[in-house]
Amino acid sequence: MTLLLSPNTQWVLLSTLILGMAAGMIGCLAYWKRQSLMSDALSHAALPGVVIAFALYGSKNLPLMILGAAISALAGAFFIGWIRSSSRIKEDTAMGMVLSVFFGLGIMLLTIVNRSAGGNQSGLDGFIFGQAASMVRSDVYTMLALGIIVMLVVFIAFKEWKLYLFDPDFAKGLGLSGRWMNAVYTFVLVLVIVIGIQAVGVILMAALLIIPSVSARYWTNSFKWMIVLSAVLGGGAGVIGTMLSAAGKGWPTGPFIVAASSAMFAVSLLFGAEKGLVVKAVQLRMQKKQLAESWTQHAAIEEAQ
Amino acid sequence: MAILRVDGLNAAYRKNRVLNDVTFSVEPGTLTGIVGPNGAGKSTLLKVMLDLHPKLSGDVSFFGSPHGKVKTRIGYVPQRGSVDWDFPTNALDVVMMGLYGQIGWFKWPKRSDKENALASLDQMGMADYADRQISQLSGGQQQRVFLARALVQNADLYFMDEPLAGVDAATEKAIMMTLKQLKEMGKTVMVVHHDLQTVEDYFDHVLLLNRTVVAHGPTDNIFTKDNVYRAYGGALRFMKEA
Amino acid sequence: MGYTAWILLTASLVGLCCGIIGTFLILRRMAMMADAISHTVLLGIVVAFLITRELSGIHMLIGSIIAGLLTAVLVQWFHSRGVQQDASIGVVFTTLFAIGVILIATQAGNAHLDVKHALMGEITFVPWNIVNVPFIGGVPEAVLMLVIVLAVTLVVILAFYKEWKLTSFDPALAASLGIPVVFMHYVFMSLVSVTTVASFDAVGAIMVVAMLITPAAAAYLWTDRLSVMLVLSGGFGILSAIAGYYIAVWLDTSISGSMAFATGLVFLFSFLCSPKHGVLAKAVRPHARHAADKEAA
Amino acid sequence: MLKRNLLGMKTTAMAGAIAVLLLVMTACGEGGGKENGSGKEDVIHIVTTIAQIAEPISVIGGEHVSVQSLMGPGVDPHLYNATQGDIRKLDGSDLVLYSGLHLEGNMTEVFEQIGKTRPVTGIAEAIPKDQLLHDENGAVDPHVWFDIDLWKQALSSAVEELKKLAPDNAGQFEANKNDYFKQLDELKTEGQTKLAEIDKDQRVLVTAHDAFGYFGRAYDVEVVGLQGLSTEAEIGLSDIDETIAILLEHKVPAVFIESSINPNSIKAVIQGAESKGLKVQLGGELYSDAMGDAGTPEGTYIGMYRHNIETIYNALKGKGE
Repeated sequence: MTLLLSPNTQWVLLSTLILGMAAGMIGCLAYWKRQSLMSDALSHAALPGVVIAFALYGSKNLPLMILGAAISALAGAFFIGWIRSSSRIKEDTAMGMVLSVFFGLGIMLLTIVNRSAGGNQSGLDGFIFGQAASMVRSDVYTMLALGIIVMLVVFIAFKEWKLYLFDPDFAKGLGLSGRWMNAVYTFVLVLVIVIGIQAVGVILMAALLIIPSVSARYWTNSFKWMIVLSAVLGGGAGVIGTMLSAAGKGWPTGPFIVAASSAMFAVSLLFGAEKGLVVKAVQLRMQKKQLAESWTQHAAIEEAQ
Repeated sequence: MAILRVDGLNAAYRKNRVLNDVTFSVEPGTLTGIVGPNGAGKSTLLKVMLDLHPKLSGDVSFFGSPHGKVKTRIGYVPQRGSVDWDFPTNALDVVMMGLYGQIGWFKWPKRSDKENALASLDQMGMADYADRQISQLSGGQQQRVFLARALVQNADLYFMDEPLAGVDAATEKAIMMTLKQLKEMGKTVMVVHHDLQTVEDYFDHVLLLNRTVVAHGPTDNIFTKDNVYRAYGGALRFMKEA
Repeated sequence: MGYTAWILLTASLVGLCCGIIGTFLILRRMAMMADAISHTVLLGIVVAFLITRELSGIHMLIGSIIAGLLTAVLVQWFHSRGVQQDASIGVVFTTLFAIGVILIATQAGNAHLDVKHALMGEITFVPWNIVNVPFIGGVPEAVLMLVIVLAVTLVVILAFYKEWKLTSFDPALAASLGIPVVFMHYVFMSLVSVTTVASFDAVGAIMVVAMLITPAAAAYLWTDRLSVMLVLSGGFGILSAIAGYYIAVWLDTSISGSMAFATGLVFLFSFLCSPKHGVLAKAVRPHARHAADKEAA
Repeated sequence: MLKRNLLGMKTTAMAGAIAVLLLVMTACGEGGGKENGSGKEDVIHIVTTIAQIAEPISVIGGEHVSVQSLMGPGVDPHLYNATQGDIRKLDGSDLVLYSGLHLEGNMTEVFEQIGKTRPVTGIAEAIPKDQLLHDENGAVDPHVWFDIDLWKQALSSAVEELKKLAPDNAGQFEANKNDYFKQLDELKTEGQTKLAEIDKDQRVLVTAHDAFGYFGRAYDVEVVGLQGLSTEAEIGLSDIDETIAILLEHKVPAVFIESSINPNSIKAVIQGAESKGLKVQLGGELYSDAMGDAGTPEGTYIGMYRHNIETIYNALKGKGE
């Protein structure tokens, strides 16, 4: 299978493995803060930043536009947090609003920029979003750095995260400043999202942040194991998806990684030790069987007396 | 003739078996406290009887027929906390919701329904908070509104899941007064209760439950020290002499 | 009816339809469902294209509605199996979108197939495609569709108003009262699907999410009564649609983009200055509010 | 002391919403109709969609026409967002020319509608179907302007429209057209000679977006598009590996990026080839759907075309080490 060892496949394999693990880990925090869809919201909120960066600079310069995207996404995250904390608007409503209003602003700016002179401003709304298959050696290093940052943030303050996610008020009581924890969480999440979407695109990034953590939830009740498992599932999906895409003719890499993680989710949903449906059905049947047996013993004893 | 009959009821919750072989029957016009340690299956018993949770085996009959047929004659006050308190509705609206089952499809609440709702709110001493948004009410007041919502159904048989949990003293007295009035009107009430000290003053019958019926009957003769010990498995240090 | 009038009417209809449905959408914590549908529509279009091999509007419309319903069914199925609401939405829409992209890459050859073309209408073109209605004569197709959707929505919401309120507020009690909670959920999701897809044709995918969620959220900050919230949300929908149009004319930019932005402005205004729940209101007289609570307890 | 009963309140509220809607409909019945173009009497106001039509026609039409294109120089026709200003332009025009073959996607209904009050033609529709590039399931590649002969046919159908509108200038239009076509022919031969210098084996044009089908056919160049036509599609690893295999096999010295597509996929091909021992440069930026800035040489059709030829020629001429 020489195809497998082609340099591109190796780069994509390594990058998606590490990105999958990092997204899996931060995905768990997002899962418990009910912000799994944050990545989709922020990737839309990034558009105004991209258009403004392009308008200021005059032509397409990828790093600058990604910086614009990051600033715009952070502004989006700030608004979501502010709206949610100081009004009774719920999390998902705040995300839906920021997503669509920022994107609308982006389209407005894009149409204005389109009309002004200056060349090649076409395709701005899709320009910064990458594709998994087009990752190169430098991407492996960026993903490595990202993975290390996420691992550090999660494991250094592991107990604090667990407490903060489970019971923020009690955590505040212990002197753990919710504001600071939230700031670190939001920053790391936005970092992972922005680096992720420019490397693998919006949909794959959303999938990597959501599906591994949800699947892990089916195997364990312990927060620690959920993070470890989610990282393994995320990385695994990256590897399997990449292999599949390299094997087939014209099979797109990003969507195949999503398909791989969805397959893992289906397996977890059915057979997950903790809450898997089949497992629960088996438990139910076993209990009914035990019940039947105890009835027969009960009847036998009565007859004997 | 028993108003409620439970025979050989078994149910499981996730992995562990919570109710095994629960059998008891309840006479009309009684005020029964369902008492037992944590995890004894008190709430699950209520949910299973009302078809809100699947049962493994056994059957339950209300007024001699299954739950589905007599829904309107049964009132249910679930445990507080499962509701989004920011929902745009005021106290009167919440109480009106108790009638939705009876008002039926397509029809809108009539003036008489509103008056009934106001009356039961008044019974719980909450009449002048009728148009107050529910998040602006205290825990005790919210509980009174939920109780009023059950009363307005004018059911014959009431199930209440820890109505006195986390309420202030005034609310506790008001709720118990209402339960006593219901009893005098010949209604039957079953209440999941956790405070052993008040069992004797509040309830005329007691169902001691620890995954199975430990004891059931009038409070005076079954609410004895050894029954409670058997139900709580010796977890109690001291207890008022029977 | 002048050209501009048709555009304003279409925009207002989108505002009104989405405002009403949006109210229950945010109260039932399903706001991101609209975003999910705007993504899964791609799968509906790709499948419709693969079946019919051409890019005409009707097939795409049917394909998208089916895709919307499929999304709703799957999300509800996962949700009832214990997966959290937003996680189940995330799982479903990423998977369906990925399948859509895989189909495009492998089956659709180099057909010029992209979502923006096949379905995304542009409100500036709405007055151009006219369809004749028996009595009234020439009416833009989008307006006709939106009026039908509005009529259906109003009938369904008003007929079962109290059931919608109860199932959104306390599903457990609704179930114990014998109201078919799951069935009503599916009915609601089909309404969301149809409204979303009908509005796609006029204002595009992402703008629909804005029209669905933001007016309702703004209304949520002004009132504690559901009926008032419904009316306010519809009103804010129309207000932002019209304001959006005039912003677009003033800056000569995309109308749908400005409409989405206008809803943002309406929300920001409500968020800051609504007397009941606005940020300023809370800052100005916090004591008064707490005092009221103390006396009430 | 209760407010009016719940039911009454709700119906009046609903009626309020309907009233607002009616108010909207009546208040703004602004007159539509055609604002007639200002300026000299006999000048024909033409609006086109893409610049590849606008610029040649303004050269051929000379001072008898004033041409505006809806999509500015850098705008990608696939993702075009119309505005009110555009509609006014279309409304005020005497003639609308668009490319057709589904390039402008959802604007086809608009053109039918405007076509009722003035001539509107899709100039590429005039090209005989058999000369067009189809893929296996019948989808047509709309980028016809990369084949000069086909584009000449399209432009002449546009010039016929011009003659109908201004019969007395017909002779001059014909003359200008022939001069312009002469330049096009020179451009074509220049391209053929230049690209012929590159030996057949190395004449492989690798771009991200598959828009150069006609160019490849015209100059016998093998065209490899990574992503195919649809902007929603995603590339797979197998696409990249295959492209690298072709590069290695033909020792192709350079690959090209386009203005409107994210360059990462092409960079991945370059780095992949490099680690397999083939030094591939980035041959520069080609214009695919959009042309250069107005006023620059690349802003004209001939300039843009020549830029593409030069870029490809210079990049592919050098031997790949």
